Amino acid sequence: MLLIKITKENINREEVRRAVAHPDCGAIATFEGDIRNHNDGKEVLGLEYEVYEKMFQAEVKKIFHELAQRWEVKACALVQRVGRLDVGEAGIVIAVSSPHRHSGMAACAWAIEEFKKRAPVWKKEYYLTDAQWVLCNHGGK
Amino acid sequence: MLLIKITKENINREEVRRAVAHPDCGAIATFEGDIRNHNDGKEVLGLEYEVYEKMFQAEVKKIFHELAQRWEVKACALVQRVGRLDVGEAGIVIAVSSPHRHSGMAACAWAIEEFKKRAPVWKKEYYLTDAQWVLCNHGGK
Amino acid sequence: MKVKLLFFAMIREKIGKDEVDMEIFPGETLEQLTQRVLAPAFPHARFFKSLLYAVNEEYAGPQTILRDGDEVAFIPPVAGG
Amino acid sequence: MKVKLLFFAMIREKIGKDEVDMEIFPGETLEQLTQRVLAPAFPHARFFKSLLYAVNEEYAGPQTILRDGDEVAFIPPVAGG
Repeated sequence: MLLIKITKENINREEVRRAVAHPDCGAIATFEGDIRNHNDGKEVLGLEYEVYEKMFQAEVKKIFHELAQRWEVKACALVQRVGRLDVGEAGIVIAVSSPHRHSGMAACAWAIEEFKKRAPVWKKEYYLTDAQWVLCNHGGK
Repeated sequence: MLLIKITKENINREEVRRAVAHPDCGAIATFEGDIRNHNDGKEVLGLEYEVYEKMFQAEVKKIFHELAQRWEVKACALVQRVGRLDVGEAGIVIAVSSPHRHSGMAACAWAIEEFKKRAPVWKKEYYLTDAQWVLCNHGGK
Repeated sequence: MKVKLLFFAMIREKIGKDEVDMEIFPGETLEQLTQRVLAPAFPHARFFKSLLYAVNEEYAGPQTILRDGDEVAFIPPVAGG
Repeated sequence: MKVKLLFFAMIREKIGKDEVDMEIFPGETLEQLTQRVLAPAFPHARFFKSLLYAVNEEYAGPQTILRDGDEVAFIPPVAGG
Protein backbone atom coordinates (compact mmCIF):
# COMPACT_ATOMS: atom_id res chain seq x y z
CA MET A 1 0.00 0.00 0.00
CA LEU A 2 1.30 3.34 -1.01
CA LEU A 3 -0.22 6.80 -0.95
CA ILE A 4 1.73 9.67 -2.49
CA LYS A 5 -0.30 12.77 -2.92
CA ILE A 6 0.07 16.49 -3.59
CA THR A 7 -2.83 18.63 -2.52
CA LYS A 8 -3.95 22.24 -2.46
CA GLU A 9 -6.36 21.53 0.39
CA ASN A 10 -5.71 21.03 4.09
CA ILE A 11 -4.01 17.68 4.56
CA ASN A 12 -6.49 15.06 5.68
CA ARG A 13 -4.67 13.25 8.48
CA GLU A 14 -7.31 10.56 8.76
CA GLU A 15 -6.83 9.71 5.09
CA VAL A 16 -3.09 9.32 5.69
CA ARG A 17 -3.67 7.08 8.67
CA ARG A 18 -6.23 4.95 6.87
CA ALA A 19 -3.79 4.51 3.98
CA VAL A 20 -1.26 2.77 6.22
CA ALA A 21 -3.37 1.10 8.95
CA HIS A 22 -3.56 -2.66 8.65
CA PRO A 23 -4.70 -5.43 11.04
CA ASP A 24 -1.24 -7.03 10.67
CA CYS A 25 0.46 -3.95 12.00
CA GLY A 26 0.94 -2.87 15.56
CA ALA A 27 2.63 0.44 14.95
CA ILE A 28 2.05 3.61 12.99
CA ALA A 29 4.77 6.26 13.08
CA THR A 30 3.81 9.67 11.77
CA PHE A 31 5.68 12.86 11.09
CA GLU A 32 3.89 16.13 10.48
CA GLY A 33 5.68 19.29 9.40
CA ASP A 34 3.78 22.44 10.33
CA ILE A 35 4.35 26.04 9.32
CA ARG A 36 6.18 27.84 12.12
CA ASN A 37 5.68 31.49 12.99
CA HIS A 38 9.40 32.20 12.76
CA ASN A 39 12.54 31.11 10.94
CA ASP A 40 16.10 32.36 11.26
CA GLY A 41 14.95 35.02 13.68
CA LYS A 42 12.33 36.46 11.33
CA GLU A 43 8.62 36.44 11.90
CA VAL A 44 6.92 34.29 9.28
CA LEU A 45 3.38 35.18 8.23
CA GLY A 46 2.83 32.29 5.90
CA LEU A 47 4.41 30.50 3.02
CA GLU A 48 4.10 29.03 -0.39
CA TYR A 49 5.11 25.57 -1.51
CA GLU A 50 6.02 24.74 -5.06
CA VAL A 51 6.49 21.19 -6.30
CA TYR A 52 7.81 19.59 -9.48
CA GLU A 53 4.91 17.20 -9.43
CA LYS A 54 5.92 14.37 -11.77
CA MET A 55 9.43 14.12 -10.37
CA PHE A 56 8.08 14.41 -6.85
CA GLN A 57 5.96 11.31 -7.35
CA ALA A 58 8.91 9.42 -8.85
CA GLU A 59 11.36 10.48 -6.15
CA VAL A 60 9.07 9.70 -3.22
CA LYS A 61 8.31 6.32 -4.76
CA LYS A 62 12.07 5.66 -4.83
CA ILE A 63 12.43 6.74 -1.20
CA PHE A 64 9.64 4.39 -0.12
CA HIS A 65 11.11 1.59 -2.19
CA GLU A 66 14.51 1.99 -0.51
CA LEU A 67 12.77 2.24 2.85
CA ALA A 68 11.01 -1.08 2.33
CA GLN A 69 14.37 -2.71 1.65
CA ARG A 70 15.85 -1.38 4.88
CA TRP A 71 13.00 -1.94 7.33
CA GLU A 72 10.13 -4.32 7.77
CA VAL A 73 7.25 -2.00 7.02
CA LYS A 74 3.75 -2.63 5.77
CA ALA A 75 2.71 0.62 4.13
CA CYS A 76 3.87 4.18 3.62
CA ALA A 77 1.98 7.37 2.90
CA LEU A 78 3.06 10.90 2.17
CA VAL A 79 0.91 13.92 1.49
CA GLN A 80 2.48 17.24 0.53
CA ARG A 81 0.57 20.48 0.55
CA VAL A 82 1.20 23.03 -2.23
CA GLY A 83 0.27 26.67 -2.70
CA ARG A 84 -0.22 29.23 0.01
CA LEU A 85 -0.22 28.09 3.66
CA ASP A 86 -0.82 29.86 6.95
CA VAL A 87 1.14 29.49 10.16
CA GLY A 88 0.09 26.34 12.01
CA GLU A 89 -1.06 24.48 8.91
CA ALA A 90 0.53 21.20 7.94
CA GLY A 91 2.88 21.26 4.95
CA ILE A 92 3.59 17.56 4.97
CA VAL A 93 2.46 14.38 6.67
CA ILE A 94 4.38 11.11 6.39
CA ALA A 95 3.15 7.87 7.95
CA VAL A 96 4.66 4.40 8.09
CA SER A 97 3.01 1.29 9.46
CA SER A 98 4.99 -1.71 10.62
CA PRO A 99 4.48 -4.93 12.55
CA HIS A 100 6.82 -3.66 15.28
CA ARG A 101 7.41 -0.22 16.64
CA HIS A 102 11.18 0.04 16.26
CA SER A 103 11.21 -0.41 12.52
CA GLY A 104 8.32 1.99 12.01
CA MET A 105 9.84 4.87 13.97
CA ALA A 106 13.27 4.39 12.40
CA ALA A 107 11.83 4.13 8.89
CA CYS A 108 9.69 7.24 9.34
CA ALA A 109 12.63 9.27 10.66
CA TRP A 110 14.77 8.10 7.74
CA ALA A 111 12.03 8.90 5.22
CA ILE A 112 11.78 12.53 6.34
CA GLU A 113 15.51 13.05 6.05
CA GLU A 114 15.63 11.57 2.57
CA PHE A 115 12.58 13.53 1.57
CA LYS A 116 14.08 16.81 2.75
CA LYS A 117 17.23 16.09 0.76
CA ARG A 118 15.73 14.76 -2.42
CA ALA A 119 12.12 15.73 -3.02
CA PRO A 120 11.75 18.61 -5.48
CA VAL A 121 9.83 20.95 -3.20
CA TRP A 122 10.52 24.64 -2.69
CA LYS A 123 9.28 26.96 -0.04
CA LYS A 124 8.88 30.72 -0.13
CA GLU A 125 8.50 32.43 3.21
CA TYR A 126 6.43 35.58 3.56
CA TYR A 127 7.51 38.10 6.19
CA LEU A 128 6.03 41.41 7.24
CA THR A 129 7.63 43.41 4.45
CA ASP A 130 9.18 40.91 2.07
CA ALA A 131 9.36 37.28 0.99
CA GLN A 132 12.15 34.85 0.26
CA TRP A 133 12.78 31.39 -1.15
CA VAL A 134 14.21 29.26 1.64
CA LEU A 135 17.61 27.88 0.75
CA CYS A 136 18.51 24.65 2.43
CA ASN A 137 21.60 22.66 1.61
CA HIS A 138 20.66 19.80 -0.52
CA GLY A 139 22.08 16.57 -1.54
CA GLY A 140 20.23 15.36 -4.57
CA LYS A 141 21.80 12.11 -5.57
CA MET B 1 1.67 21.69 27.65
CA LEU B 2 1.01 18.21 28.72
CA LEU B 3 -1.84 15.81 28.07
CA ILE B 4 -1.85 12.46 29.86
CA LYS B 5 -5.12 10.64 29.62
CA ILE B 6 -6.63 7.23 30.13
CA THR B 7 -9.84 6.58 28.24
CA LYS B 8 -12.44 3.88 27.71
CA GLU B 9 -13.47 5.44 24.40
CA ASN B 10 -11.79 5.36 21.02
CA ILE B 11 -8.68 7.54 21.17
CA ASN B 12 -9.35 10.94 19.64
CA ARG B 13 -6.27 11.55 17.48
CA GLU B 14 -7.24 15.12 16.72
CA GLU B 15 -7.35 15.89 20.45
CA VAL B 16 -3.83 14.49 20.81
CA ARG B 17 -2.57 16.59 17.92
CA ARG B 18 -4.24 19.75 19.17
CA ALA B 19 -2.65 19.20 22.58
CA VAL B 20 0.85 19.45 21.13
CA ALA B 21 0.48 21.72 18.08
CA HIS B 22 1.97 25.17 18.55
CA PRO B 23 2.84 28.00 16.13
CA ASP B 24 6.43 27.88 17.43
CA CYS B 25 6.80 24.28 16.37
CA GLY B 26 7.61 22.90 12.98
CA ALA B 27 7.40 19.22 13.80
CA ILE B 28 4.96 16.79 15.34
CA ALA B 29 6.11 13.19 15.76
CA THR B 30 3.41 10.68 16.58
CA PHE B 31 3.40 7.03 17.51
CA GLU B 32 0.23 4.97 17.47
CA GLY B 33 0.06 1.42 18.76
CA ASP B 34 -2.77 -0.58 17.21
CA ILE B 35 -4.16 -3.97 18.09
CA ARG B 36 -2.73 -6.59 15.74
CA ASN B 37 -4.61 -9.65 14.56
CA HIS B 38 -1.81 -11.96 15.65
CA ASN B 39 0.94 -12.32 18.23
CA ASP B 40 3.49 -15.06 18.70
CA GLY B 41 1.89 -17.01 15.91
CA LYS B 42 -1.58 -16.99 17.46
CA GLU B 43 -4.62 -15.32 16.01
CA VAL B 44 -5.75 -12.48 18.26
CA LEU B 45 -9.44 -11.60 18.35
CA GLY B 46 -9.15 -8.63 20.64
CA LEU B 47 -7.71 -7.59 23.94
CA GLU B 48 -8.14 -5.95 27.25
CA TYR B 49 -5.97 -3.27 28.79
CA GLU B 50 -5.68 -2.74 32.50
CA VAL B 51 -3.97 0.28 34.03
CA TYR B 52 -2.88 1.28 37.53
CA GLU B 53 -4.28 4.72 36.93
CA LYS B 54 -2.69 6.92 39.60
CA MET B 55 0.77 5.47 39.12
CA PHE B 56 0.34 5.62 35.36
CA GLN B 57 -0.17 9.37 35.52
CA ALA B 58 2.83 9.80 37.82
CA GLU B 59 5.11 7.59 35.73
CA VAL B 60 4.21 9.14 32.39
CA LYS B 61 4.73 12.59 33.91
CA LYS B 62 8.23 11.48 34.92
CA ILE B 63 8.94 10.14 31.45
CA PHE B 64 7.88 13.42 29.85
CA HIS B 65 9.91 15.37 32.39
CA GLU B 66 13.04 13.38 31.57
CA LEU B 67 12.27 13.74 27.88
CA ALA B 68 12.14 17.53 28.15
CA GLN B 69 15.59 17.49 29.74
CA ARG B 70 17.06 15.44 26.91
CA TRP B 71 15.48 17.09 23.87
CA GLU B 72 14.20 20.47 22.87
CA VAL B 73 10.49 19.77 22.74
CA LYS B 74 7.49 21.99 23.13
CA ALA B 75 4.72 19.67 24.25
CA CYS B 76 3.95 16.01 24.82
CA ALA B 77 0.72 14.10 24.86
CA LEU B 78 -0.14 10.50 25.60
CA VAL B 79 -3.53 8.83 25.56
CA GLN B 80 -3.92 5.23 26.67
CA ARG B 81 -7.03 3.21 26.00
CA VAL B 82 -8.32 0.82 28.69
CA GLY B 83 -10.88 -1.95 28.70
CA ARG B 84 -11.83 -4.18 25.80
CA LEU B 85 -10.40 -3.37 22.33
CA ASP B 86 -10.91 -4.87 18.91
CA VAL B 87 -8.27 -5.63 16.29
CA GLY B 88 -7.29 -2.45 14.44
CA GLU B 89 -8.20 -0.10 17.28
CA ALA B 90 -5.57 2.16 18.80
CA GLY B 91 -4.32 1.21 22.26
CA ILE B 92 -2.03 4.17 22.65
CA VAL B 93 -1.14 7.41 20.90
CA ILE B 94 1.93 9.46 21.84
CA ALA B 95 2.74 12.81 20.22
CA VAL B 96 5.64 15.20 20.67
CA SER B 97 5.97 18.65 19.13
CA SER B 98 9.33 20.32 18.68
CA PRO B 99 10.81 23.30 16.88
CA HIS B 100 12.92 20.95 14.76
CA ARG B 101 12.20 17.55 13.38
CA HIS B 102 15.21 15.61 14.66
CA SER B 103 14.53 16.23 18.32
CA GLY B 104 10.83 15.45 17.93
CA MET B 105 11.31 12.08 16.25
CA ALA B 106 14.07 11.04 18.64
CA ALA B 107 12.09 12.13 21.68
CA CYS B 108 8.97 10.33 20.54
CA ALA B 109 10.87 7.10 19.86
CA TRP B 110 12.51 7.34 23.28
CA ALA B 111 9.20 8.02 24.99
CA ILE B 112 7.60 4.85 23.63
CA GLU B 113 10.49 2.70 24.78
CA GLU B 114 10.41 4.16 28.28
CA PHE B 115 6.67 3.88 28.38
CA LYS B 116 6.74 0.22 27.40
CA LYS B 117 9.27 -0.47 30.14
CA ARG B 118 7.82 1.58 32.94
CA ALA B 119 4.14 2.40 32.56
CA PRO B 120 1.90 0.13 34.67
CA VAL B 121 -0.25 -1.21 31.85
CA TRP B 122 -1.20 -4.82 31.30
CA LYS B 123 -2.66 -6.49 28.29
CA LYS B 124 -4.73 -9.64 28.06
CA GLU B 125 -5.04 -11.18 24.62
CA TYR B 126 -8.14 -13.06 23.59
CA TYR B 127 -7.74 -15.94 21.18
CA LEU B 128 -10.27 -18.28 19.59
CA THR B 129 -10.48 -20.62 22.58
CA ASP B 130 -8.58 -18.95 25.38
CA ALA B 131 -7.03 -15.75 26.69
CA GLN B 132 -3.71 -14.83 28.22
CA TRP B 133 -1.95 -11.95 29.95
CA VAL B 134 0.92 -10.88 27.73
CA LEU B 135 4.25 -11.15 29.50
CA CYS B 136 6.87 -8.76 28.31
CA ASN B 137 10.21 -8.37 29.99
CA HIS B 138 10.17 -5.25 31.96
CA GLY B 139 12.63 -3.00 33.51
CA GLY B 140 10.86 -0.86 36.00
CA LYS B 141 13.44 1.39 37.54
CA MET C 1 0.31 -1.05 61.11
CA LYS C 2 -1.75 -1.39 58.02
CA VAL C 3 -1.00 -1.17 54.30
CA LYS C 4 -3.24 -1.32 51.26
CA LEU C 5 -2.35 -3.90 48.61
CA LEU C 6 -3.28 -3.47 44.97
CA PHE C 7 -3.52 -6.38 42.57
CA PHE C 8 -3.46 -6.15 38.80
CA ALA C 9 -3.75 -8.39 35.76
CA MET C 10 -3.03 -12.09 36.42
CA ILE C 11 -2.48 -11.40 40.13
CA ARG C 12 -5.86 -9.73 40.45
CA GLU C 13 -7.50 -12.63 38.66
CA LYS C 14 -5.77 -15.29 40.78
CA ILE C 15 -6.44 -13.51 44.09
CA GLY C 16 -9.94 -12.63 43.01
CA LYS C 17 -9.77 -9.08 44.36
CA ASP C 18 -8.26 -5.83 43.18
CA GLU C 19 -7.30 -4.56 46.62
CA VAL C 20 -7.09 -5.60 50.27
CA ASP C 21 -6.03 -3.93 53.51
CA MET C 22 -3.43 -5.87 55.42
CA GLU C 23 -1.66 -5.80 58.79
CA ILE C 24 2.13 -5.77 58.49
CA PHE C 25 4.89 -6.54 60.97
CA PRO C 26 7.17 -3.76 62.12
CA GLY C 27 10.17 -3.71 59.77
CA GLU C 28 8.56 -6.00 57.23
CA THR C 29 9.98 -5.65 53.74
CA LEU C 30 8.17 -5.74 50.43
CA GLU C 31 9.74 -9.09 49.70
CA GLN C 32 8.58 -10.61 52.98
CA LEU C 33 5.08 -9.29 52.53
CA THR C 34 5.02 -10.67 49.00
CA GLN C 35 5.92 -14.14 50.18
CA ARG C 36 3.16 -14.09 52.76
CA VAL C 37 0.54 -12.79 50.40
CA LEU C 38 1.33 -14.19 46.97
CA ALA C 39 3.35 -17.39 47.46
CA PRO C 40 0.27 -19.52 48.15
CA ALA C 41 -1.31 -18.46 44.88
CA PHE C 42 1.92 -18.46 42.85
CA PRO C 43 4.02 -21.49 43.72
CA HIS C 44 6.66 -20.95 41.02
CA ALA C 45 9.75 -18.96 42.08
CA ARG C 46 10.06 -17.77 38.47
CA PHE C 47 6.97 -15.63 38.91
CA PHE C 48 8.64 -13.58 41.64
CA LYS C 49 11.75 -12.97 39.58
CA SER C 50 9.78 -10.92 37.10
CA LEU C 51 7.68 -9.17 39.73
CA LEU C 52 8.19 -5.49 40.49
CA TYR C 53 6.75 -3.36 43.27
CA ALA C 54 5.44 0.12 43.68
CA VAL C 55 4.98 1.87 47.00
CA ASN C 56 2.79 4.97 46.88
CA GLU C 57 2.89 5.02 43.07
CA GLU C 58 6.67 4.79 42.76
CA TYR C 59 8.74 1.78 41.82
CA ALA C 60 10.42 0.38 44.96
CA GLY C 61 13.00 -2.34 45.56
CA PRO C 62 12.19 -5.66 47.32
CA GLN C 63 14.12 -4.63 50.43
CA THR C 64 11.98 -1.54 51.00
CA ILE C 65 10.63 -1.46 54.56
CA LEU C 66 6.93 -0.78 54.69
CA ARG C 67 5.33 1.95 56.74
CA ASP C 68 1.86 2.41 58.09
CA GLY C 69 -0.55 3.62 55.43
CA ASP C 70 1.59 2.65 52.44
CA GLU C 71 -0.14 1.73 49.24
CA VAL C 72 1.64 -1.31 47.82
CA ALA C 73 1.16 -2.42 44.24
CA PHE C 74 2.45 -5.68 42.82
CA ILE C 75 3.55 -5.05 39.27
CA PRO C 76 3.72 -8.15 37.12
CA PRO C 77 5.51 -7.70 33.76
CA VAL C 78 4.02 -4.70 32.03
CA ALA C 79 2.96 -4.82 28.42
CA GLY C 80 2.99 -1.15 27.63
CA GLY C 81 0.52 0.48 25.30
CA MET D 1 17.32 18.68 -31.37
CA LYS D 2 14.98 20.14 -28.87
CA VAL D 3 14.60 19.84 -25.10
CA LYS D 4 12.02 21.19 -22.71
CA LEU D 5 13.32 23.26 -19.81
CA LEU D 6 11.43 23.51 -16.52
CA PHE D 7 11.97 26.36 -14.08
CA PHE D 8 11.00 26.37 -10.43
CA ALA D 9 11.03 28.68 -7.43
CA MET D 10 13.49 31.60 -7.69
CA ILE D 11 14.55 30.50 -11.17
CA ARG D 12 10.96 30.52 -12.40
CA GLU D 13 10.43 33.98 -10.92
CA LYS D 14 13.65 35.40 -12.39
CA ILE D 15 13.08 33.92 -15.86
CA GLY D 16 9.42 34.80 -15.73
CA LYS D 17 8.29 31.46 -17.18
CA ASP D 18 7.81 27.98 -15.85
CA GLU D 19 8.87 26.19 -19.03
CA VAL D 20 10.41 26.80 -22.45
CA ASP D 21 11.36 24.63 -25.41
CA MET D 22 14.94 25.04 -26.51
CA GLU D 23 17.23 23.95 -29.34
CA ILE D 24 20.39 22.22 -28.14
CA PHE D 25 23.71 21.51 -29.84
CA PRO D 26 24.69 17.92 -30.52
CA GLY D 27 26.68 16.70 -27.52
CA GLU D 28 25.71 19.62 -25.34
CA THR D 29 25.92 18.88 -21.63
CA LEU D 30 23.61 19.99 -18.87
CA GLU D 31 26.31 22.32 -17.60
CA GLN D 32 26.81 23.97 -20.98
CA LEU D 33 23.09 24.41 -21.45
CA THR D 34 22.79 25.89 -17.97
CA GLN D 35 25.44 28.49 -18.71
CA ARG D 36 23.68 29.54 -21.90
CA VAL D 37 20.26 29.72 -20.30
CA LEU D 38 20.76 30.81 -16.72
CA ALA D 39 24.05 32.72 -16.52
CA PRO D 40 22.55 35.97 -17.83
CA ALA D 41 19.93 35.95 -15.09
CA PHE D 42 22.19 34.61 -12.34
CA PRO D 43 25.59 36.31 -12.48
CA HIS D 44 26.94 34.79 -9.25
CA ALA D 45 28.94 31.56 -9.63
CA ARG D 46 27.80 30.60 -6.13
CA PHE D 47 24.28 30.07 -7.44
CA PHE D 48 25.44 27.32 -9.77
CA LYS D 49 27.32 25.48 -7.07
CA SER D 50 24.10 24.72 -5.28
CA LEU D 51 22.14 23.94 -8.44
CA LEU D 52 21.10 20.40 -9.26
CA TYR D 53 19.56 18.97 -12.40
CA ALA D 54 16.96 16.45 -13.33
CA VAL D 55 16.56 14.89 -16.76
CA ASN D 56 13.27 13.14 -17.36
CA GLU D 57 12.42 13.30 -13.64
CA GLU D 58 15.68 11.82 -12.41
CA TYR D 59 18.60 13.61 -10.84
CA ALA D 60 21.41 13.89 -13.37
CA GLY D 61 25.03 15.09 -13.17
CA PRO D 62 26.24 18.29 -14.89
CA GLN D 63 28.21 16.31 -17.51
CA THR D 64 25.10 14.49 -18.72
CA ILE D 65 24.78 14.81 -22.49
CA LEU D 66 21.33 15.86 -23.57
CA ARG D 67 19.21 14.04 -26.09
CA ASP D 68 16.36 15.09 -28.27
CA GLY D 69 13.09 15.31 -26.35
CA ASP D 70 14.66 15.39 -22.90
CA GLU D 71 12.80 17.20 -20.15
CA VAL D 72 15.37 19.17 -18.19
CA ALA D 73 14.59 20.63 -14.78
CA PHE D 74 16.83 23.02 -12.91
CA ILE D 75 16.63 22.18 -9.22
CA PRO D 76 17.66 25.00 -6.91
CA PRO D 77 18.17 24.00 -3.27
CA VAL D 78 15.11 22.10 -2.11
CA ALA D 79 13.38 22.94 1.10
CA GLY D 80 11.52 19.71 1.67
CA GLY D 81 8.12 19.51 3.26
